[in-house]
Amino acid sequence: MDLNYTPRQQAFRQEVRAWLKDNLPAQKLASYDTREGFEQHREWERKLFEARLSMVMWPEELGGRGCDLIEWLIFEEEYYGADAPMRVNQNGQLLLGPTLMEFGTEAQKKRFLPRMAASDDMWAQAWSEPNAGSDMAAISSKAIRDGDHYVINGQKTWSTRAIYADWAFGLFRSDADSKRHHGLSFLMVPLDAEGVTIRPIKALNGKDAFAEIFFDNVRVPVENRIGEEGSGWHVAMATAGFERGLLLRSPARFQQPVRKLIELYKANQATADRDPSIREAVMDVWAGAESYALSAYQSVGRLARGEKIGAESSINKIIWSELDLKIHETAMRILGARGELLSSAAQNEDDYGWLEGFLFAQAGPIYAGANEIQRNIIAERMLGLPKA
Amino acid sequence: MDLNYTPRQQAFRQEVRAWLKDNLPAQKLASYDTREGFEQHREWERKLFEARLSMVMWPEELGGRGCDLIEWLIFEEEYYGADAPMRVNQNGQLLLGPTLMEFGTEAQKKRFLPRMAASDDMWAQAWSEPNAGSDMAAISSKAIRDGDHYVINGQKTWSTRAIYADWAFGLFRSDADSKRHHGLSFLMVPLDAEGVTIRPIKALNGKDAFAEIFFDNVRVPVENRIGEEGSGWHVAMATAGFERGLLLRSPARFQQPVRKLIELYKANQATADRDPSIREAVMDVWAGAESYALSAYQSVGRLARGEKIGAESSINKIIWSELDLKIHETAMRILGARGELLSSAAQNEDDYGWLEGFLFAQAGPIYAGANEIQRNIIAERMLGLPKA
Amino acid sequence: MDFTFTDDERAFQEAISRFLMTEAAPEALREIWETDSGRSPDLRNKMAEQGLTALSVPEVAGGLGMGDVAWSLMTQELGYYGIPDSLADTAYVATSMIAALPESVSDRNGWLEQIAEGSLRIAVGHPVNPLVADAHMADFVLLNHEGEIHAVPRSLIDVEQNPSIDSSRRLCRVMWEPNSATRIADADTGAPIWEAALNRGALSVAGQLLGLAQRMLDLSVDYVAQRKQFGKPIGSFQAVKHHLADVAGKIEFAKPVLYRAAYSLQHGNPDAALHISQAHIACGEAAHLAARHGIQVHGAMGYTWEVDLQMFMKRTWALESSWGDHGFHKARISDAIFADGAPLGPGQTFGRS
Amino acid sequence: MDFTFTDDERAFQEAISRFLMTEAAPEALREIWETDSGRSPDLRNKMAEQGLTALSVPEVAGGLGMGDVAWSLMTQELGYYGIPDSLADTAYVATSMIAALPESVSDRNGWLEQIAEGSLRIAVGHPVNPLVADAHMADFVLLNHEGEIHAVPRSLIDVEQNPSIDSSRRLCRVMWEPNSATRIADADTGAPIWEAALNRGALSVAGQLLGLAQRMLDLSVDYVAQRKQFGKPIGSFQAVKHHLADVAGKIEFAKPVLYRAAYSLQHGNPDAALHISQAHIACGEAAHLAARHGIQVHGAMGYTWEVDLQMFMKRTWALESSWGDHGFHKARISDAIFADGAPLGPGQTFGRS
Repeated sequence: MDLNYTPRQQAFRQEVRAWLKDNLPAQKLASYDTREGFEQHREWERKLFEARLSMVMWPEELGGRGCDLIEWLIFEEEYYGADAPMRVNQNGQLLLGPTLMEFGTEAQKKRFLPRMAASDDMWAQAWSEPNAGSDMAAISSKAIRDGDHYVINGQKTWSTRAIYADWAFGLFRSDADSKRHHGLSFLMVPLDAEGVTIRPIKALNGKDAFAEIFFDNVRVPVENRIGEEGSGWHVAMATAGFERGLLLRSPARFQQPVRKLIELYKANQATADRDPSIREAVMDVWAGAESYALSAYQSVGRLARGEKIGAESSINKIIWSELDLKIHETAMRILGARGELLSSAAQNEDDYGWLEGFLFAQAGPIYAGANEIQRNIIAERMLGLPKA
Repeated sequence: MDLNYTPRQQAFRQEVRAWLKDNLPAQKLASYDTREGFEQHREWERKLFEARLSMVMWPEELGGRGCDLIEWLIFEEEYYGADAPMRVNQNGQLLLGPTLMEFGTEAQKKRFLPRMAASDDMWAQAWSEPNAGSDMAAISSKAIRDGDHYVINGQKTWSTRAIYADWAFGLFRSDADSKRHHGLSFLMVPLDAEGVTIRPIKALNGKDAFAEIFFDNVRVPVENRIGEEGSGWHVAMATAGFERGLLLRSPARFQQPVRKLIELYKANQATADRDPSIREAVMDVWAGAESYALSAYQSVGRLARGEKIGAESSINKIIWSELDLKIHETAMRILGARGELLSSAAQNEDDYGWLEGFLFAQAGPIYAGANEIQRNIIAERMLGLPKA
Repeated sequence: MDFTFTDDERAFQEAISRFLMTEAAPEALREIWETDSGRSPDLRNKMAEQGLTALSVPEVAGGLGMGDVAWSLMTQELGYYGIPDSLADTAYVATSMIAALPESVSDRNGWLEQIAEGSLRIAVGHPVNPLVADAHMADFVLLNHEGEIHAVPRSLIDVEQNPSIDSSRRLCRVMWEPNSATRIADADTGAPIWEAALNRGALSVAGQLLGLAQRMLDLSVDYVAQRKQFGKPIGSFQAVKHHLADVAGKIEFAKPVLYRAAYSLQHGNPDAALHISQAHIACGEAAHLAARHGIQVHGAMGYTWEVDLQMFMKRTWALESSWGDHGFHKARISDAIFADGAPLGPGQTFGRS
Repeated sequence: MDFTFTDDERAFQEAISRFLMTEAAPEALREIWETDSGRSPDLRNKMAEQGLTALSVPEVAGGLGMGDVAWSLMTQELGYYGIPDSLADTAYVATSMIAALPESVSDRNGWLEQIAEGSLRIAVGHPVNPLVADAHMADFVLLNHEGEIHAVPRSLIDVEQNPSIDSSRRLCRVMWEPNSATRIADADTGAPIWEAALNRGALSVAGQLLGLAQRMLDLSVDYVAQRKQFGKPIGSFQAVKHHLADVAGKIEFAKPVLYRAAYSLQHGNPDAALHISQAHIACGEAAHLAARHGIQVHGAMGYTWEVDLQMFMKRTWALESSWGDHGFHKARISDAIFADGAPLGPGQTFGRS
């Protein structure tokens, strides 16, 4: 055990910190759930890419720096510590990227990954269907082989920012008669293809954060398939479930709001302390964010030793989603009567966006596998309890 | 709505208060889970009976005063408010008593109820079996008719204080081929009968609080059966489930420890406030005990109006058991390092018995229908959600 | 001692509920909330016809002369159907303030009659609330200047609207100049009136939060009974059952707390402030849990604008800190229960015995 | 940056675990705990043979010279197998205190050698604990007199035993007269040593609590897998699964907190006190939940003396407030994180960057 950063790691931290200091947007970008904000974020991603900071873990030839996970954690710490913009293309970069790295052909990697790192292509995921939410294996959208193409028919939903995106990826049933996990194929679909209709879904915050995607005889060339035909489930699940979960929610993403929460608490301590649960909660989320960070460093070390990490990713999912909720609930309690005001309200005194974060935190325990499902997984796979 | 007590109710309160003031035991009785304490409590029950205060709601001819539920609540408030002894015979008086009132023959009532009120007979319940806990309908102990007797064979367990008791009552399978809720009969069994063996079960606190009862060809006359043969399940369940639940855990039983907890908190506030969750918890259990009391008065009023109260009894069970746990957990937190000391320890500073109460509170969410079962009942019977 | 409602009280509540079910359906509310004013004169008139605006008006002034206990049932209906602030603030809080004014206030009786017939909208600017709800279209606003009560006509105030996450809210910063013409009570007369207004506002919000909790529970029960995953209704999964059972428990045990608080206020119980703050917290916790577990069992659907749950969640999050936030009410509870000689322990539930 | 243990460290932990599994089985512990002393010289000797008593003794004195990080694994095993206080207090806390004494203390090296060979029992009377664990059979007790450290032989103290709910505990009130012969360090020398002893004691308890949590989880998993109700193992019910999944989550996330705290103490991190208090709370919460959910899923069986769960629950309830109760540790956390310039936010996890 050695908890000191190497000189190389320290130098990398300083470089990232300096670059962000010089390049951060002067003012806060608009929400990336709006067309305007989406493009602003794309610009920012290009800037990151040019500094080879958009995907630091990717190999140099794909636009990255070949960083290890420790360096990635350092990057995230500096990135979120500087309140840098949210990552608009992470569904592509963090969900699809690793899958392409592991299962993609050389041609596919060259074709898609650099443009993904540069956000020349923006990606939306197309997993869920109206009747396949927590029960992902219930997917019914079909992609039937027709020569060197697949013909896609069906509907996907909850596709984040799909109305602005260029491409979508997901699982489709390539064997019409197959059931559950079998007969699925992993396909990449250009969203400007003929037969694709995208209908926005208005989220809690009133923005078009999601979309439904309808496929009507959409023809997709076979080379857009990742992995073997019918092996889609394996391809989708195989790629480092744990690592992917961690990438999507790095500890810095929670340590920063906790810092802000402590500032908020100290600035309002006299009124906040009338409700003792507030101080208790502030202390508790501080501890929660710290242990989440410590757990991440520990896991990264175990991965570096070649250990496999399994059901712990379900624990991670529960921890960060409930932590995020508690951080924002506590902030709302401190804000009290002014907490309900939108950022557009003149009397709004919340310059950090606690309300937006509070709304977004409501989704945490639901998406990426509802926490009830995660608890089942922990009990059955980690503790070995019998299935119902 | 009229939240004033009538003059009669006020007078009753004053009478009970005065009687307790004059008659309370000089020092705390020994634990009724010991032979010595059990007999001390029997003496106390006799004294209550002589003042017609042991079963105030029972009709005068059975040794009571014919009080209504409001007067009973008043009695309980004065009783627990005076830190009077625990009621050693309540399994008979509160569980069996109402059943006899509703389903017993006149002969059975005359024979059993006055002696029960006087605690001349001490009663133990014999419901659970090794394989019939939460799943009560899995009862397998048999009581096979043989002329004017039943011959009982089988085993009961978790029978509270049975090693000291005179009688037990419970459900037995009188139809050997029956299944689940059918073919059960409700019988009363003298524990000195031939073929009865009682083996104590040592509880968490090291005392023989429970017992297993083994029946080896125990002959019980038919007149010891309550209700029809085979109707035992109906008899056991029918009697005012809600009222019975309330009788066993009157609000005063929690309002008194909350008062003591607030005293404990105030006496140790400087150290207690280092942990903000303590003050929060003290306020929360105050509110919890108050709402439990308010809910009881409301329910009693609804019963008086002839309304039926159903699944709310499951909510009550959850509320009081979790409230009791939180009250005692909070006290233990305040006591800190001295909390672990037994009352026999010279350095023990807890004169209220928080530790004993903390241990006992652990059982609350488990017995009388585990809280998980209660939540199922609320969801299925009150909210109408589908069975699994 | 009888802690129940009469059949008449229940019947009136049910009549109001049936009326609002048809007149204030979610689709209708969404339309109303999207208008500039966010209010519907038509709906307001219909509510007046139902007697809702006359509830607290003394009978001599053509009202029903009902008190806080009756309102503890009404406010639950207002919450359940998401009726905006203006009605309760006018017909309950402001009306009680005006009724408490000395007869010498010339407009007093006229105002009460207009309230009863539903032709008056009054907003209340109590210092506990940083902004004034529905001042934008009030006929006049009751405002506090160094403890005095001022009745200031809309024409004499400037209003800055501050949008809330709750689309039903119209929160205004009110700019005005106090003068003797607008003053209807001096500070001595005003003090108890402002205190009572605070308690009524808090009680009103508590009742609405409890109604919101019940609405979110009902919506959730309906959803989980029909939504299927893994081949069965998700309402058959134990985790979902327990989420909703816990909400039902919170609601059941908040109700009597609300009713005692209302009774204490109506009958001048010295512990009324304690009981009201307890009700505000208890009802707020029930609604907060109903929102959290409601969206959880709705899954992604609960996160959408389209599904009605969001309307009631957002109103819950807004009202939780209205007419006193948790800190305000917990401070009042602390002051009471940690005081020497506090009414603690068995037998104190309905007054010090 | 490598936040993992070496294979050697893990191997040693596993060896100790296998050893205790056979030597400290619950039946054996029950017998030992029922004796007057509550201790088994035989078991103590075997643990010494395993090197447990030599762990913290410097190599020059015949020890293994291991530090807090190694102990963070050992204490989990001591907790898992319910090993009484005497071992960790002697071999970890007291040993580190003695090793920190100036060479000028004549007995220092002799004591260290005796500890290493397992022939010495030392109890520590730190002011944070109202009573001294295992003073009744200690060869001597390290006691605090106005900051001085005194090494007081058993013969010079009177002991009043105070029974605990945890049958493994032997808590003593120690009565003694300080004198120059027993003083081994003055207040200036003693201050940092007492401070370090407090942190080691808290860390030792944290590790044991985490081990206790794991033991209670394992016992519960075994029980629910075999116990049947309604025709199937209760471990197949979602509510039971979620109870135990939550315990597993608490344990997983308390581990790295414990390890960082140990590393910080061993390497003189200025935030060590904060990290140790965080570990004490985190491990305590994991154990507390494991006890609560453990007894819940055990049902009535968990409430009995016969089932082993009770041994570990009671030790949990005892240790939770040992070497600083929640209030003590939360106060240290507050002081640190609410201070100006506190090490907050990303990048501070392993020292101020």
